[in-house]
Amino acid sequence: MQATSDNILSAVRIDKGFPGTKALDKVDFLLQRGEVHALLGENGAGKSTLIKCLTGAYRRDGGSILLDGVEVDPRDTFDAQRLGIGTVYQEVNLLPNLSVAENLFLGRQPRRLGMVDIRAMNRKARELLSEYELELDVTRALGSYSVAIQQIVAIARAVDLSGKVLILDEPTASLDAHEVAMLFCIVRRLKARGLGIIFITHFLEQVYEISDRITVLRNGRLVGTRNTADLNRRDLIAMMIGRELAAEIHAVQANAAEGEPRYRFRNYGRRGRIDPFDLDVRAGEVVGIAGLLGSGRTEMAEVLFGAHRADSGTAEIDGRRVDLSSPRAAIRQKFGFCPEDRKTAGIVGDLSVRENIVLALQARRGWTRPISRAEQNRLADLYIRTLDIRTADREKPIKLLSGGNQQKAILARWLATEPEFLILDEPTRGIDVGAHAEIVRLIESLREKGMSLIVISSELEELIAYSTRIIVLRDRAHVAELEGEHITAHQIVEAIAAANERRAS
Amino acid sequence: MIPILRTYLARLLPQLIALAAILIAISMTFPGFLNLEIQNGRLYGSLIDILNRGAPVVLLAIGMTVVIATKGIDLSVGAVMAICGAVAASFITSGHSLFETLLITIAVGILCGMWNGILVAVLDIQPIIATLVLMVAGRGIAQLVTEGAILTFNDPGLIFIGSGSFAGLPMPVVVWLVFGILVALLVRRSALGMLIEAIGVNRQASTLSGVLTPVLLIAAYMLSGLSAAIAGIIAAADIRGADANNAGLWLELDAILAVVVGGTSLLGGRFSIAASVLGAIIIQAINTGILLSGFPPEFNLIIKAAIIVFILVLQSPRFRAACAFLAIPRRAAKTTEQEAK
Amino acid sequence: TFGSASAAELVVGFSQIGSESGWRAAETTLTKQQAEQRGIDLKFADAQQKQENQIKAIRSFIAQGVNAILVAPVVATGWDEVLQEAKDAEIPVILLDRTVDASDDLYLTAVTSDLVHEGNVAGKWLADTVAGKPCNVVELQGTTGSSPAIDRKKGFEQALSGHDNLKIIRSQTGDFTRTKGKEVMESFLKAEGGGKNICALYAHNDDMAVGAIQAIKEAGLKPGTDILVVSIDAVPDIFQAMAAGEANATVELTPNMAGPAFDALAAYLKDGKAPGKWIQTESKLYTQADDPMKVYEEKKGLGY
Amino acid sequence: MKQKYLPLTATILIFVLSYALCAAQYPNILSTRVIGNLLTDNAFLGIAAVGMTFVILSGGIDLSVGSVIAFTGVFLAVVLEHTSMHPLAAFALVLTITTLFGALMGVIIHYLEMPAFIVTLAGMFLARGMAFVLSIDSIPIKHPFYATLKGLYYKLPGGGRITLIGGLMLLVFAVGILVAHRTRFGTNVYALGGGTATAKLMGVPVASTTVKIYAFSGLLAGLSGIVFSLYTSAGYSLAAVGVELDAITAVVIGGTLLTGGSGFVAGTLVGLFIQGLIQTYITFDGSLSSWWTKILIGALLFAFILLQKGIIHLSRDARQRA
Ligand SMILES: Nc1ncnc2c1ncn2[C@@H]1O[C@H](COP(=O)(O)OP(=O)(O)OP(=O)(O)O)[C@@H](O)[C@H]1O
Ligand SMILES: Nc1ncnc2c1ncn2[C@@H]1O[C@H](COP(=O)(O)OP(=O)(O)OP(=O)(O)O)[C@@H](O)[C@H]1O
Ligand SMILES: [Mg+2]
Ligand SMILES: [Mg+2]
Repeated sequence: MQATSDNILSAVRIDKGFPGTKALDKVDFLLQRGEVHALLGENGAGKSTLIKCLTGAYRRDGGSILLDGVEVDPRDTFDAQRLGIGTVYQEVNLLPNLSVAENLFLGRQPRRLGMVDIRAMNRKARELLSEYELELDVTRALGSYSVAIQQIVAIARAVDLSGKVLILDEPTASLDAHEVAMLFCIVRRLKARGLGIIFITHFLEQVYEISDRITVLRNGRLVGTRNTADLNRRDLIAMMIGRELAAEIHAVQANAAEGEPRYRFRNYGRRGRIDPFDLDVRAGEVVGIAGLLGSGRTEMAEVLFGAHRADSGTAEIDGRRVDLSSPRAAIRQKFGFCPEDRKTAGIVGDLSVRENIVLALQARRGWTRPISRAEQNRLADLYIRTLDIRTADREKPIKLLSGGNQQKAILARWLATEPEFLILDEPTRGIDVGAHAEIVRLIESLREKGMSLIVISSELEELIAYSTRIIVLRDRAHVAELEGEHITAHQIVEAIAAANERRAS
Repeated sequence: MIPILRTYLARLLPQLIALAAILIAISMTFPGFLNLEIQNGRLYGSLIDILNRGAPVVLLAIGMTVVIATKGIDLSVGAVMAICGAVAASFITSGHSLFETLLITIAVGILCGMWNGILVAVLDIQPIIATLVLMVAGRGIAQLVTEGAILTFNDPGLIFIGSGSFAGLPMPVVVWLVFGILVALLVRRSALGMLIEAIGVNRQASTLSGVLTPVLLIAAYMLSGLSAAIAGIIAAADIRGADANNAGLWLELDAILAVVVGGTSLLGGRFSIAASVLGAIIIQAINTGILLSGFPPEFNLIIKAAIIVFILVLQSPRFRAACAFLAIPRRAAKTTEQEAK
Repeated sequence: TFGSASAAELVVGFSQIGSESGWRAAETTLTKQQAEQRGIDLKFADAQQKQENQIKAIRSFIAQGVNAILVAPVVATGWDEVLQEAKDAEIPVILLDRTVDASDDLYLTAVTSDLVHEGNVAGKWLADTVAGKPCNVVELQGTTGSSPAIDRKKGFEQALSGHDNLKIIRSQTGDFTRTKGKEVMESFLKAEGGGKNICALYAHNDDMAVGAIQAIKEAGLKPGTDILVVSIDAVPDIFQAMAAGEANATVELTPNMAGPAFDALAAYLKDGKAPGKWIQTESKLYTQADDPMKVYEEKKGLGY
Repeated sequence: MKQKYLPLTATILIFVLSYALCAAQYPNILSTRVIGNLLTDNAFLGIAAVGMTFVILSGGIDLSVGSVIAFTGVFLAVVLEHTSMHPLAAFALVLTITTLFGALMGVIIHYLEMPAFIVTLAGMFLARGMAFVLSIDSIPIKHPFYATLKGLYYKLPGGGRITLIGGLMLLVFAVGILVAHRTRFGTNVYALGGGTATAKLMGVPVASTTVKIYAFSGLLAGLSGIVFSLYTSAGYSLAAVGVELDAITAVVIGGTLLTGGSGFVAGTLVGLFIQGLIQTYITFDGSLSSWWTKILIGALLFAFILLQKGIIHLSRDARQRA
């Protein structure tokens, strides 16, 4: 290990237990001045828990924390902020009802004569966000912006708060390449200023791009700390999952599906959400949806599923007109939908993993035909096993699971209904490399079984890997459709840019 | 079966302890309290009084539990009680048969619940305010039916529901026992319970999973209306008259209190009918205890407040966590889990 | 000031407490009837048991420019200011069924019964009836803090003082309702050896007495014989109970307060003759000897 | 116009419209007397409603206000009758008590993690119980200082008055608006309403904010009690029953969400006026029986909520189309 004098933050033998889980077991973690330190591990390895212990959001059971060589004990996150530790917690943790500016300056609003100087606050907020190339109405409620924007605001806030240490827990999960690049630019600047930065992510490319050192956790235990330069990807994955991964995403080009389209949407859309579009999907086909942030991908998925009723156009399955005006109607047509925002639209927090998995199936069967407890247990166990959901047992409230495992449980909820048309909005967000590969494999096997899928993802590599066709969105409208050998990252980026130019001219 | 029974008992333990503590406290100040005797073929004694007098709040609490589980609240139950009592009295006095009267009354109660449910589920009005409308107007409707007077009746059948007895138990007790068991079976043997909990925890996610949220919400309020109707019939039958002015007055607060004492969160989600029934019995035990104690009535409210605070403190997650620290480790684990909730 | 009202027509505002009991409903009905008989345009305002609503109502009567105001005050205190405003606007105010703690030049007159006196009459009857035998009395009070509860208790206790054979052994509030009357009586019976220690029940109103009578019957005792029952108000249902021998006596509080009030008002408006400051209504005692069924028939239609 | 001002605007619009309708039927409603009365008669309710707005904005509820008002009145009456304390000193004393009472409820709510609904329900029982214990009689307050205070008013042309308490209410609203929108505390209140867990992660001092909110509500309930005692010159333990529901109604009609985090103190003022208007209209009409009064109040309440929903819905649609 390095000389302690260089350590800006050191955590020694941190312990944290939850009922049924030992989330952290005597974990040491040393962060140096002016380094970007990646904290890696599978879903549920204890990364977020370690962060929360460091910042006082959880009381740790044991161990000590030194900041600048002085022992500190932040009692709450406010304390941590005062000590100069700025944090972006996993999942956007900002207040949707407050304005963007208030979120940025909560607890440290500029004041004049004892009163909050709103004008100054808004001005400063605009200045702060302009560094992130974000031109927003900062007086609007944060909740009215997309997850991505909220994520950037959260980052801006944390960066602004961090005098010594910046902690980013999966900040890039909902960002696209451009935003990530921007974030990294800022991170490098902070690093040059001598801050210590902890960076948690499941994107290994990003780890190699930005980090200096890597610490890996597994099952709540420290596996080791390495210099990034000395650790190759293969070994890193082995450290994380404790075995060799057979293959990461295999960039095998999926074959375009044959046959007549099963699902046919004509002039389908909803005013103010997504412009009318035409869409055909065949059985055994994965249609990927690409686009920049806010291009309307989520809206398109919601309209397809009936979460927002379409106000124009028709939908046909096998040549038969169908009604998709509500989620229930869509589910009746064997649709399934994993929403992007799992915290508010996905998980039912207080209910157990088992109940979350059987929820959609039960809803479809109706309340009079309850699924027997034995059957529920069987389904839950099946999916906990096949999707490798890490949970102490199936009765654990789902909100206590780590983020990635929650995502898998939602996926299980829909698989349990045996859908024929599955819409996945960012299914791999926040999922570790191992699970990521599994999900990609799963998507492929579902396709091979003849299911039709719509997959939205900001990760082009991944999208390219499993899509038989890709639709590019821009400003709530379809602007391009790529098929076969045209599916390349380059082509997608081109398509978006071309649309841009068209718009500009 | 046995583990299920054990989890059930574990869920009800705090309520059972609180109830036992109160009963012991009362019997210390009033020695004859625990006596039970058979008189005129029915059990007679203060304990039976508690079960009997608790009937309206128990019934209301049963419906209220389901509404609260959906993250709602129903302030109108007291007024609905008054309406239903008035309807029952006016139908029976105008010569309808007992069966018709009960049918109509229950239909009216369910209708009131449906109104609330539609306001909440379809018009998307906040439950407190949606049900406040009926709370205010409902008592007026009840008075309109009775014209402000106490509408008395002499139908022996209807009176039997209020003061008759069956198998040695007063009828009101029989009614709430049966109703409580039916509702508990209904929600737990079907998928209703889980779907309602899902709605209460996360309505959006439930809707997206295909749960028929509006219908279930309306059904929950209808159940609450039904409970209120039965409670209204019992309250009227008890005094052989419909007192539109006072029947069920402020009882909604007692019902909500019962649900909370029963450990169901006002934020919706997990619920237990049995625990709410116990909660209602606890509240009635407090009331009866105060009456038996012989304190001047000025002190009623203070005593009640003090006992309630005491029970709630005992139940509060923090306090239990602190206690569990001293207790066996396994229990400790349970409580911290609840703390995390 | 109202276009539609003829010049001769009197507009009178009436601020009623609410409709918390059958007696109150009867008072409202009678007031409306009396106004109609006299061709008075009665503006009725229900205060839902709240003094602030009564004050608001009086204020808006003043704003409307009525010719006179009737108030049945919910509580004795707190009327000076609003009565002063009425006086400034030269609108005569008549108090019904309760007086207020305000200087008496602020209102024209008060038509009330004497609440303390009512309790006294009930107490006297009981003292006379038991005639020196030892007797344990249980008391069902009205709503804690309400003035009838306070005064009827006071009057009753006054009548009992000096009679050492009479003792109030339990006293609880029954909130003026049948349900609570029954519930509290049940607990009294349990607490006093199944009712064997109780010789008489005094209830602050008839409704509680009716509830208590049921409780006594359900406990296997005979109300009216095993336990004497005396109460106040004289609502129709208590006469039925008296006819059946289940209640013994009641003190009448007449709901017709408006009749005398309108008479006094008419006289005052006609030739400016101010009536006395207090028009006391009779507190008549009814017992089983007064042909209760006949009284019941008379009272039945009055909207109790 | 901003999305967040929509409920407020809708409420104001409804109020103006219905005032115009009432005035068309009863021109006297336009008199300064009625307007002055609207202020004076609702002063105590308005002050309590400001506190309630803060509590509700933070996602809580305070059911104890009505009882605290009654307690304050009785306390003042008893103190002024039995001691020679100056009313101002008594005011200070009682405000301290009610503030501490509120703070205590806040402490229980936060530290014992109990729902506000229940804690304040117990507080409601307790405060009224204390009032009963102090005195069950209604006690007049005859102190000359009260007469002085009541003599302070500004006479409007046409016989109406802006009384001291009416003015005080407007002042409290002004302070409330400033605190809610112009202080860090105010933003913290909104933050709690947005989600306690998140607010905590963002470094909001949840404990002290919660305690302060309930203390503030207690303080204003006490102030409201003082106003009520000035209004009636008496203390009475049965006074102000159900005021908490009226206050909650004013807050919600004013466009604040009961779930917390969204709404305006100014909206509460309009909500209060709407309630006052309903009552004034009913007394002006004067032909309704007790029961029809209740039914009409319920129906009008419903109509207002519906109208508000309608306006918000329509303008949202219009925006989306635009
Ligand atoms: N409040 C809690 N109560 C009980 N268990 C918890 C709680 N929070 C986390 N856990 C458990 O602790 C373990 C570590 O979770 P943590 O959130 O730290 O994982 P993570 O490494 O951040 O995973 P991910 O990559 O999915 O975000 C998991 O098994 C999780 O289920
Ligand atoms: N840069 C931006 N500035 C202003 N508003 C934006 C911006 N980006 C997105 N939005 C808004 O956010 C809303 C959400 O868009 P939506 O969620 O459909 O996007 P998406 O393509 O699914 O992107 P993602 O899911 O990656 O956030 C859009 O309606 C848009 O108005
Ligand atoms: Mg995590
Ligand atoms: Mg999206």
